[in-house]
Amino acid sequence: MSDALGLYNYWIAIFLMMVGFYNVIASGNLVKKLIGLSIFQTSVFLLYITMGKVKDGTAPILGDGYDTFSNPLPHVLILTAIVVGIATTAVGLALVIRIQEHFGTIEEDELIAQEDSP
Amino acid sequence: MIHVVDMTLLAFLAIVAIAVTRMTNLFATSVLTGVYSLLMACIFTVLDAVDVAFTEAAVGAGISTVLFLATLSLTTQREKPQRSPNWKALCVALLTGGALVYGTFDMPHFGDPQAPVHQHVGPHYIGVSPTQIGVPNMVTSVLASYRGYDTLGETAVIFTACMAVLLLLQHEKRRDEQSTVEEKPDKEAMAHAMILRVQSKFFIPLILLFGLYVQFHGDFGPGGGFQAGVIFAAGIILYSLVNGLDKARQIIPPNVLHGLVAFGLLLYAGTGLASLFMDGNFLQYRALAEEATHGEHIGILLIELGVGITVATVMTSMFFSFSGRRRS
Amino acid sequence: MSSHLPIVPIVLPMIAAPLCSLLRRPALIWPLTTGVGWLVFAACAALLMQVVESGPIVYTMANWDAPIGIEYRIDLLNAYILVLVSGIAAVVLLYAPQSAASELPQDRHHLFCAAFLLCLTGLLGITITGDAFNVYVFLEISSLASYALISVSRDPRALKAAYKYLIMGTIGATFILIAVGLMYMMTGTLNMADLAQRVKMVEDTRTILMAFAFLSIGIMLKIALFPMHAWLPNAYSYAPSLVTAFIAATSTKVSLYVFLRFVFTIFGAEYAFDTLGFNDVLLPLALLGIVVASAVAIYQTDLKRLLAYSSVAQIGYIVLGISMGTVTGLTAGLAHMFNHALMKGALFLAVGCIVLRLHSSRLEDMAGLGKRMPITSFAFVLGGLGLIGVPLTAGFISKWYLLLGTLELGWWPVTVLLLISSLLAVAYVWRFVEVAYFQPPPAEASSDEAPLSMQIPLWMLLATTLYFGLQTDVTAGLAQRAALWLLGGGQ
Amino acid sequence: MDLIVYYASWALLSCGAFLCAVGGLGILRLPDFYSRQHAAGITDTLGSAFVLIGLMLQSGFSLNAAKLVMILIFLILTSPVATHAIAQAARQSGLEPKVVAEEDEA
Repeated sequence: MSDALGLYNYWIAIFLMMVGFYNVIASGNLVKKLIGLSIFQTSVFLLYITMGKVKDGTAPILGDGYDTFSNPLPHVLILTAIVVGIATTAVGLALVIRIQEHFGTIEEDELIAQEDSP
Repeated sequence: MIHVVDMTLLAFLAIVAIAVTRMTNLFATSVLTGVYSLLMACIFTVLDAVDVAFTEAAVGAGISTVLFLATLSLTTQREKPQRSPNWKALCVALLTGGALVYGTFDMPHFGDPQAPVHQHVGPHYIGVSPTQIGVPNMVTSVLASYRGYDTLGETAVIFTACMAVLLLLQHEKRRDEQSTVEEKPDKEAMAHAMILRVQSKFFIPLILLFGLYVQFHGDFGPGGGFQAGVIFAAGIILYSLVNGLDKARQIIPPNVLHGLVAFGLLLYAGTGLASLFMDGNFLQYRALAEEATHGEHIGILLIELGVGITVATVMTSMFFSFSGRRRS
Repeated sequence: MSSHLPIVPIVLPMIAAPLCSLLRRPALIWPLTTGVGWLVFAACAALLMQVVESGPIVYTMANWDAPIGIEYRIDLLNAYILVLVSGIAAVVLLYAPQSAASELPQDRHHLFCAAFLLCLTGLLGITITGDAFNVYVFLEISSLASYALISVSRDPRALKAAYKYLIMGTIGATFILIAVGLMYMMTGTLNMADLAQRVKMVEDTRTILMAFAFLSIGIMLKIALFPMHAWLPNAYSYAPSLVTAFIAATSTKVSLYVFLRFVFTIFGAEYAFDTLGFNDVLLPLALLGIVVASAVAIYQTDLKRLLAYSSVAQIGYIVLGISMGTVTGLTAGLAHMFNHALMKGALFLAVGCIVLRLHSSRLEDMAGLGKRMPITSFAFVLGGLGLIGVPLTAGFISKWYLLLGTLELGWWPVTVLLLISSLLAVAYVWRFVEVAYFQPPPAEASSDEAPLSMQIPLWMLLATTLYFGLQTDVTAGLAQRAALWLLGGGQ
Repeated sequence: MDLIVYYASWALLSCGAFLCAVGGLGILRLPDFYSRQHAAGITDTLGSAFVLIGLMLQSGFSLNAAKLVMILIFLILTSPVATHAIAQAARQSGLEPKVVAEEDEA
């Protein structure tokens, strides 16, 4: 039971990751895949931020009356990761636009069908 | 209390994530992804990661939603419905998730102050950074100084993304440009939307002002180059949504924009190199001035500026590239 | 200033990239890019010499000591990979202007150069750093740049290939991110040397086990180890030739380096191989990869795709060497990383020359190529002999060590399989020989060699492979020292 | 005095929460796009205004209160315009409001 209270945050983070991951693999639509990817990544951020939290801590900004701070390092790592995430998403979307322009569709099965037919 | 808030928000997240999976309307899913990011930002706030929350809200709910919607307007708004869940993918996801859950059982518990994370390295940042760097916001200290090299890498990532997007979307633009200007300058510009225009006139300066505040206040509170850059970009994007892309391009010509994109990264790397010439290691801002903390201040100011400029211009130029592309 | 040498290979291209995007004029940017490439190569070579002479180099960023800040930690293994990557980049850049002029749209050369330099920055940055999270950041720089480089091709199918690579690469990178997070959670540090000590204390936890699993899967995706290679063939076949040559020679090698670094330095060979029995996973994957991919390569109708499948097979050889867990095996793996990079680089450069003249990489268009482009065809055959592992080529050396390794362990079936796979390699190289030398050229074809500026880099790489086929001190010797180092814990 | 402020703020917060809930229900239950917008408007303006004023009472006379006032001003200025813009976009893309059947015939 104490496990459940101490770990539920991780479990939900993992659940969310897997929902995103499922979307990446299962979806046939190229935009939807990227949406899944961005959910997957965002959920990994939650894993990191959760581990940085200290009980009764506060945001790691020096201020009067606070002496317990959460760990700033995971925050810094995730700031970096968020930027990496948006960069990947942007490049992916740019590719999707070009694919649409050239092949007229962004559904994976139709793209494969095109490859086979001519 | 924190557990209740946390759990409620997490439940919302789970619901949104499932809704995203089930919906086939891509427009709605994109917006829901924005909602997801916003909820995530709320959780980050609850978990004390205010800087991260700020960035997630600005990037995840703001810019990335804009980019998704811009893409959808060029492609399609509906996903082909799938008949049944993809069992293979479901198995893979369940397996991966199961493995991770298995891995959690030896993890330190949520909020445990005895966790290794809070015992090694971490306490140093909390204990020493305010005096060593002289900046109250420890996230800024770690971001800009202790792990400044990571942040340089991150700026390079953003720059790379900009190069990639331009490589993909910029070409042929010159030919298109004239034709689009003649064809439909008004339709997209929402020029008829008087109320919007009047209000945006009032708001855009405020947004830019807020961006500056976030940029320079990052040492003392949540904020810094990234957040400021994104906010600045949001202001410009709002302008171009209301007044049309061409007007926005007149105000910030692509040449200037691309120059600034490069300038930001150069400023960051240049600050790093400057400390070499002052007998320090790369990125050792302490060497920039007589007094160590003074040097840190100068260094952090400069590199945050570099980050801010790069992020703002990259986001803007990405938006221009995305929306400058018309469906053929 | 010489003490700041370690940052040169990273910072120089990182600064040159924005300059390239500003300069815009091809007449300016190509010399700049090439110059930067060679300077970086010189710096890496100097670093390698320094490491060989006086042991590992540590450079702390901003002078913050290791676990607090980020440090570079250059030992024999890094330095070896640094020289490999920067050397290939330098040679490919000599070749690039001509090839790019014919395969890329004129108005995007400056962006292309910037992306190329960033890709180089990323690859070198991954290799040189001593910080686990920093690996992720630079991994993304190099990956994003390579998606862009692949997609600029004139062939629109490159877009699909790049998209697929983006999805699989990002999944891989995110898995690595999860693994780094789990390791950080259990140890409280991100510095590799520090991690190596602290992981030992918690290595029996399930969390570390999962960190290891996610890390391996994430990196395997990036390496394109057999069942996870789906992104590779299309990406290599549709990308512009010089991009293929560069990425095929370097990108998977750097991922392999990350794999070695994490498995041997951080987790330790003992944990990975003895406690977990990780080699029982690697060995079958490597063998399957070698056989299946070689067999698939034989049936390809496109020369680039043929070479791409051959790459998957060669990665199998390298992983096979690693999975032995012995000094000989590891030496073979490391030497093959080096040799394969040179050979594949040369082969793809040769294909680039062919594509320049024929505007096609399909085998059926290459009838009588031996007469039309005798020098290039000969170069291709020489490279192909290296792939097969014919004596006097570099490929022979690494295959020899592989065989020795299997014999040492008494893995007879594997030895036999290796010999069979060499026959398969003969078969796919023969595909080219047959078309080029035994079919008459089409009537209207004229003989037309590729320009000298492309021939010279091609022959530079080929000459190196031949040189290292005779002179084994540098490759195998260094590889052996690095292997001993890794198995000894690599502190 | 403190107690009064405390209870007042809680009353305002609960009111705001209730209105937000009603707005959410409305978005789910109302028949067409334009009427749903109407429901969303409740959440946007009155609901959030109540919540913000409640929070202001909680925070007392401080910098935080000033920030909350600013948020309120921005909300009041932006959300009607956003609603207007969305409605107009819907109208322009050809979405007709649902009208009752008898009016339809007339």
